[in-house]
Amino acid sequence: MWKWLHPYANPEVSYHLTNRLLPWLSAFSAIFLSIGLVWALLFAPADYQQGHSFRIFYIHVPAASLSMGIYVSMAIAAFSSLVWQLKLADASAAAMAPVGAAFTAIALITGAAWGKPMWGTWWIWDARLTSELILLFLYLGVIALHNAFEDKNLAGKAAGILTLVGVVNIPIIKYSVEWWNTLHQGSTVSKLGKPSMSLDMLWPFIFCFIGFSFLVALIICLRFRNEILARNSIRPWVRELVKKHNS
Amino acid sequence: MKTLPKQTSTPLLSAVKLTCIREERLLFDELSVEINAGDIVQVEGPNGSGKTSLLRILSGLSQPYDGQVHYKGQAIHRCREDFHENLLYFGHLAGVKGEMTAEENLDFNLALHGNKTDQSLAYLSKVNLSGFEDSLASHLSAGQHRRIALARLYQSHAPIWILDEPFTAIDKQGVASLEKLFTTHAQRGGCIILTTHQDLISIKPEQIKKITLDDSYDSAFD
Amino acid sequence: MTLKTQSTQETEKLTAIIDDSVIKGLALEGDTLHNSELQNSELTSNAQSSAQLSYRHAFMLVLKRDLTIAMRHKDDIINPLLFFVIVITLFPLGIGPEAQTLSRIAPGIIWVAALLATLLSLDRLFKSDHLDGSLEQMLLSPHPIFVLVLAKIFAHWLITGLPIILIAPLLAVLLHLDENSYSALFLTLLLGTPVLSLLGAVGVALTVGIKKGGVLLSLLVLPLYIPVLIFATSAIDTAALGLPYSGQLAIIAALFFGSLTLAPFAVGAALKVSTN
Amino acid sequence: MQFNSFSDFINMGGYGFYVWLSFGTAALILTALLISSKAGHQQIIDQIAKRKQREDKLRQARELRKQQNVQQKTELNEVTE
Repeated sequence: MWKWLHPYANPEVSYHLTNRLLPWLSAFSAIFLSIGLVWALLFAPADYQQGHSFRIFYIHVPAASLSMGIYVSMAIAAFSSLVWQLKLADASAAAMAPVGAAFTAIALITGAAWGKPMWGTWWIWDARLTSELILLFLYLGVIALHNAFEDKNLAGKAAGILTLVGVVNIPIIKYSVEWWNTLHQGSTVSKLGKPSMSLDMLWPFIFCFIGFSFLVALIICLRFRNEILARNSIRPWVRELVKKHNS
Repeated sequence: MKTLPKQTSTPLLSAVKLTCIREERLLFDELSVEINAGDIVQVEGPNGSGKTSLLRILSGLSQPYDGQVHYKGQAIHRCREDFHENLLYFGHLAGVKGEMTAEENLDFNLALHGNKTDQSLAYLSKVNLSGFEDSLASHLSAGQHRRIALARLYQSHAPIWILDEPFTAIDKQGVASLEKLFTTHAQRGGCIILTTHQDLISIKPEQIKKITLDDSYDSAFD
Repeated sequence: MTLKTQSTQETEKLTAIIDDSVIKGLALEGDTLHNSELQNSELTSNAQSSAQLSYRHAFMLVLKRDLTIAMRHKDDIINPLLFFVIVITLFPLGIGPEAQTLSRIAPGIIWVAALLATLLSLDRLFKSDHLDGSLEQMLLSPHPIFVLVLAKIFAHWLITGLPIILIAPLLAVLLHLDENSYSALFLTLLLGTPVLSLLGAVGVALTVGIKKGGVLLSLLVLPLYIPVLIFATSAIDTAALGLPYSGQLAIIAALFFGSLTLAPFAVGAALKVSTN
Repeated sequence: MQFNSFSDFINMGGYGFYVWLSFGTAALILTALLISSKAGHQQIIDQIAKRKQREDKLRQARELRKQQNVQQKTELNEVTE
């Protein structure tokens, strides 16, 4: 079953494959993002309650869901690296962590900027924002652990274990925070909840979401490429590549 | 002298195409070794050539970048408990707790590896520590710590001994008696893999297999 | 064996009795051959029966060792406890002595202080063993790593968790904790502090090989402590209202059993990486 | 089109600051990440090239030393490090 995957487990092959993917990913992300963002900023109708501040939604929600999604894919990569000893899975997990942290930070900042006009305060201990904040801590932990090890392979394994521990904990943390939130602030209903969206709001959202997803894939591929090179720096094919690149 | 029937099919311990990379430096590449019962193997090489790394990989403490270590033909991570039951590793660090007495330390180390502890006093006297049994290890010197750890050798039932610089901080007499112990151990069908800075005196050179690591590998695969 | 009297003849005899596939009982007294023969056969036949016994045996062995060390090194027990006490006494000084405010925030203060005290004491769990090489020897022992890890974590809990549980009611008095909440405080600490030790062990195991692991450890571990903190403090709050808090307790118990089954394996894997 | 003029668009019905803050920081963070990821490639290649140079030098030095050692050996019949 894993046989067909085997050629891609070769770092050289996957390096070149990633290289070939890059132009496509940049093209797609540019197209979808420009359509989505222009639509979201200029053409999408204003929300009848929140007015134009609702436009923050078009980056806040994709960023929030992508930040969770990236953590889960990082955990899957970490799992396959620990169980099947796939060194490339390690490299991909290492490539994902900073991207995930960046999107978590965006989700937090946009959440606060959205919250200020809605709630009158920059920060509110809303369940989603709180779990997003904890997710940021988890990402920062993984990145810090990764940087603390000299040896990249060890760093990958250690960060992988932490990622798996984190992914088991995320649902628990999320549940506990939501539960804590209803307990202490039962009256403040979160306005970041899903509004019933009309179609002319839904379409730009979909475009933005797809555009951001492609952007995530693009950045991960760029970083993945770097990780492969760094981890295989003594291989002849890398040496060859460096020679070609510098001449 | 009678020799044990050699197991021609599966060596006791074998390394298959080991590659080790530390701090982005290739220490050794595709190293393959077979170690049979009765072998005394000395790993040689200048400082930083990967002697300790090799011993740690052989003992299963470190994972190689590539390649595998087999115990009786089985990859060691597949038979970890069986392999460790038959292994004695002595590293740079003695593994002696300062808060416990010499005897308690030895007892714990013996029991942890499934050995009997009823004669640990006798073993301590073998390594010249009689009189120190009840002193806390924190009051003893580094050399004495190493001797506490080495006392395990006298009781160990493990056939595979992996010893990293066993002679450091050991006096001449101690070295001689250790070498004798190695010879008997090898004769009984055990094997010893060791690194040492000084030459083995009483063991004849023809009895010693040598693995030589050099530092010529910096730039690797080309 | 006595090396000096070891003759070649005896060696011959010895080699003859050695099973060529299972070489055990090697280092036996050369002159007590009968004895050694006995021991030899014992060792090989014991191999199977000892396998079942050895889990408990290994657990007790490591537990006893860690407790002995802690007893001879009493700062390790006292310092985190002192920290716990001092942090809690600082709060009334910082916030003001009003009984109402204090009793409102008492559960949170006690639990956060317990969290930090545990965090402070975690370093000791593997650090000294790592520095003097005994951790390597444990990883190389024939026992499953999770048993040894579990024993170490249990010892850690006995040394730090248990004293905190015992002293917490006294500090609760200082903070005017509601009288209905004492049993809840006790029960949440009883179920919750082992979770702190178990989750903390994963963090320490990951950072034990790193030189400046201390700050990193808190970054790794504290987010994982959040669920315990939330449910424990809420149980105590609920108890103060005179309402049943068994739901929260059940969740903490679930967290306890979950981490009890999963954490030792994560710790084992992490230790293997850290000693690499 | 939801806006009548450019200033309307900037103003966002009074929410301009918050909307542009969100979009601005998001754009900033993402471009920074994108650029650093792209630049990382060249950095790593440079690093590897530098290492290669260093290793070549080391190897030359070692070969030189070896030759000297051989010469010494023939002279002294023994080499000590």
